[in-house]
Amino acid sequence: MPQHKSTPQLMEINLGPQHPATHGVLRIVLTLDGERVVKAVPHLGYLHRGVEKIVEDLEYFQIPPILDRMDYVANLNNELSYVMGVEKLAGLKVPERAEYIRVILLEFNRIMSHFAWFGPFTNDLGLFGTAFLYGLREREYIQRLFERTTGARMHYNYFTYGGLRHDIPEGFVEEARHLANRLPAVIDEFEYMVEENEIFRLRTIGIGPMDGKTALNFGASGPFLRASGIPIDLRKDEPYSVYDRFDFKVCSASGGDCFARYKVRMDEMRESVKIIQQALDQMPDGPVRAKTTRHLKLPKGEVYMRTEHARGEFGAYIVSDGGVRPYRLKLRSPSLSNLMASCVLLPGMVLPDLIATVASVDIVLGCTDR
Amino acid sequence: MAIARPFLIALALVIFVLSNIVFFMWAEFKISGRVADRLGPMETGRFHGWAQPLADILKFLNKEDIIPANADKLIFRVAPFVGFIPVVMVLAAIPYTNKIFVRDFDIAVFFVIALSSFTFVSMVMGGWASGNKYSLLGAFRAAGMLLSYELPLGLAIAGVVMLSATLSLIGIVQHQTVWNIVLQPIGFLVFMVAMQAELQRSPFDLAVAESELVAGYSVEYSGMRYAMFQLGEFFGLWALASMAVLLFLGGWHGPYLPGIVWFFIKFYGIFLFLAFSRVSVPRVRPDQLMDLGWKILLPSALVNIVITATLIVLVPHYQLPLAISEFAILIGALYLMRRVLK
Amino acid sequence: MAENAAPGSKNQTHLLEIERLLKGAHGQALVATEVRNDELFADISPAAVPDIMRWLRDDKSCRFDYIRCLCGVDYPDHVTVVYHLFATKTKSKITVRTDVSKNSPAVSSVTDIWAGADWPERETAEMFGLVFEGHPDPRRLLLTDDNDAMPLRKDFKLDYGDARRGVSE
Amino acid sequence: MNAAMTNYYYVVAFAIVGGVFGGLLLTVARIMRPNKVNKTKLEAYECGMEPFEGNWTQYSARFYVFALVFLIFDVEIAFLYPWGTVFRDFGVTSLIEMFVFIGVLLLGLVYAWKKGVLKWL
Repeated sequence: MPQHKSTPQLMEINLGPQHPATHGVLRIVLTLDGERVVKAVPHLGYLHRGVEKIVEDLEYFQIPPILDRMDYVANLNNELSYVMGVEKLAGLKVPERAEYIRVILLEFNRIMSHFAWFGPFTNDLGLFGTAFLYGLREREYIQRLFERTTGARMHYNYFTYGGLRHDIPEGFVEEARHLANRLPAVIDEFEYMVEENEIFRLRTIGIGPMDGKTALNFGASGPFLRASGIPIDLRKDEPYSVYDRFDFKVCSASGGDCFARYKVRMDEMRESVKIIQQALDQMPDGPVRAKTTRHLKLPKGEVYMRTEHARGEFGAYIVSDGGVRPYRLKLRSPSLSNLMASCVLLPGMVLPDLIATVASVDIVLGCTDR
Repeated sequence: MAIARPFLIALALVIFVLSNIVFFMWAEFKISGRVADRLGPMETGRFHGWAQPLADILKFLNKEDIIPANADKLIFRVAPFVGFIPVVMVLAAIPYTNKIFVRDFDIAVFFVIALSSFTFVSMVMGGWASGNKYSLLGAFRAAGMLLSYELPLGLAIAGVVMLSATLSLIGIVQHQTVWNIVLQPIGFLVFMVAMQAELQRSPFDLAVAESELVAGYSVEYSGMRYAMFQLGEFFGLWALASMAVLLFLGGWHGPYLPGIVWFFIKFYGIFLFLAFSRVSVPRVRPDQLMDLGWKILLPSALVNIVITATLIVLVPHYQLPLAISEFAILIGALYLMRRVLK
Repeated sequence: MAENAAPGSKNQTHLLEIERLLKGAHGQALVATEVRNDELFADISPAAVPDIMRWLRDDKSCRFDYIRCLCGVDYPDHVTVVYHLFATKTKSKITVRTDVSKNSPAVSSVTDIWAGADWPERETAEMFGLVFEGHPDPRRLLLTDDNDAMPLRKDFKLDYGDARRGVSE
Repeated sequence: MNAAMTNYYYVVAFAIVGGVFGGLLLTVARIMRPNKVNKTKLEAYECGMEPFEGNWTQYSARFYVFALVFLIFDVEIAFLYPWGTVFRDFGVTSLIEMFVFIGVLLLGLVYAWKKGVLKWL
């Protein structure tokens, strides 16, 4: 039978900004041939709030709450790069106890973020609601700990240069330990829920594969990069805070497809639990905040501080002119690079695979657009 | 009176089915809620949100009805009726016991299959007429599914027809001294899968595909017109779940309890299966769906027919050999498929 | 902290070696270099960007194969474009800075060297009014197409209305 | 009226009731619902953006092949049902005849499969 050769009429269609599967307000202009994607042009900026400009008018102590609003799923991870950069420029020494509390909260935050990824991902695959709410349920337990600790539900504003805003509340350690002990079983449950499912496997294995070299060239980072078989994890490679004192392994997977990305995140949560348990065991007593002034003046200079965010490398490039406000604060968002990398995968895919691939990248548009 | 009688029966039946549908909706809310580890509706009507479906219907009635400017207005208006009327017509052919039925059609099987596929036609019409690209993609998918799942559904039933040598649903049930699920496990499985596809239930809800096509063919439909599509789907569920009970599960046969009770026990068993499968599996991709339909279900249904026909003709007491060989093939095939998919 | 590697550490020696090689290969284009805190800083002239960048990626002692961050900083008389590079093998870091004059705000694009520079370059271009020559897709990234403002330049002032009343200077 | 005619009289009655019922729902909705359309509401939905031109496009050619294969098998089903009700009266002969019929169609399916036209996307 001769194949149809004449040029097909292509359909140009907006996917987003108001679409159930674009995780906020990503807009991709698709050119479709039937359901096959011929061209995919992402348009960003629908959540652009000018964070980098706003912070230039703020003093150093006022900035963390703005950063909380960037990646609204892993907020504390956003704050860290910035406060560590300020500490480095100012030469502040953070008390040990604060470092440990930071690590505990950061890892919990990472787990929360991965839970908040897992749910929507299965939702985008069409498992409507079920796993989504399981993810959110577990997130909620951790969220309560955060609320009790920081006093806020989303925009914690808990890290500050020199340590933490205030000490952890009564019973924090017990509750954190209880949560950490509970989590491995929960993660097993999640894996059991989806991994044994043939349709889930059919929809994820081999979908949207990215090889390590391309991912690296595109500046991808985090679980997205590690799923492509490149075990780069800043917690291990360039240890910051007290991460060099913990025993954990960098999770990576080969294949670089949606399933690998899922698997890496699941494994990573287990490692996070390990870190939390170790940190809880080693946590010393003492103050949680170094002596600093409110209107801190940083010496003239610049620093690029990067930390391993839940989504990848989160960088804060602070340029100081010696005043009380940053001269320039550039925020390197992991979502941006990962999204950029994933966008080269899209042409040639079919629509459902495109949705699965974009969902597997774990973008948060607040972080991408800033 | 004789002229008015069918109309009254039809009205009574529609209202009866509708009240059941209200219960379906509530049950689905609660089941999908409990499966997802939450309560589902709890407020409306005080007791476990029993009035939630009614509130939903009221909401549909109150919604503004918008027909997009560049829609094909006539087809846009007609499409919900094309989906709704045939499934109401199907009700005329479905018996509930050997005493409670509307009419005993001698080609009832044919009739039900033919009319229940109108759902797809309405989707294609509605999706195309909306003048929207998402609905158009949904319509493509609906058309593809219509083509691919009509065949396995029909062929799966052919085996049953061969066993009972009649096309009347009452005749088929009366013939089932042994339930057909025992004699026709392959046919039953194919029927159940094809049925889910016909009903647009997850994992085959591709024409709607919330996370991909927003709402598929029904993107532009709002208010009561949209609700009519939903009603049509629920009526279709009623028809096909009844068919599953009548063809494979022995209809009203069962010990101790009256036939009508047995019928509805089995019917709600099928409904529970559908409700649970909807919330426990992700959606398949269109090409996977087509592959399943053409490359697995269709050949299996043909194999089923060949085995059934051969054994009926060649073996005098064919029931036991038929059951054994069908189950053997089924288990072997499922094992092989699992091996391949792993 | 592990951050501040002692002078003379393995990494430090490696960076000094790179600094020496860089001076040898592109000495005329270098404005200043410095090794501080386990990181190499190099100020280069904008004309030399493509050459030096390609050299940094391809030279076998450097192999900076990962671009972490690309951004601009606005100064009164010029815009500095800052590249943060990283070598995944040796884990060494380099910060390359180049001052682009505001009169002819053009600098060569590095997207053909690191694909990861694509969107950051687009963002920097629109935020500072720069032109990245040779960029394959020089559309705006975050701003709307009709927005000609250069928001991250210092002469662009935010208008807060009453929102900032009472904030101490 | 004979039984078959009565049956179809019932079917028509059900169809009319279905139609009237649907119409009734829409009429009730028309009375209850607000009606404040404006230009933006009447636009086709495309994720909040103004739609690109051309809301109708061509069908894929593959679709046509699918439809052909479908048609053939649908005809087969139409033959199978009446055959299924009577085939035991004719014994092995009818069996072989039907197998030849199914076999030919199956060959067609295998041919289409091998040719790769059973690929949806």
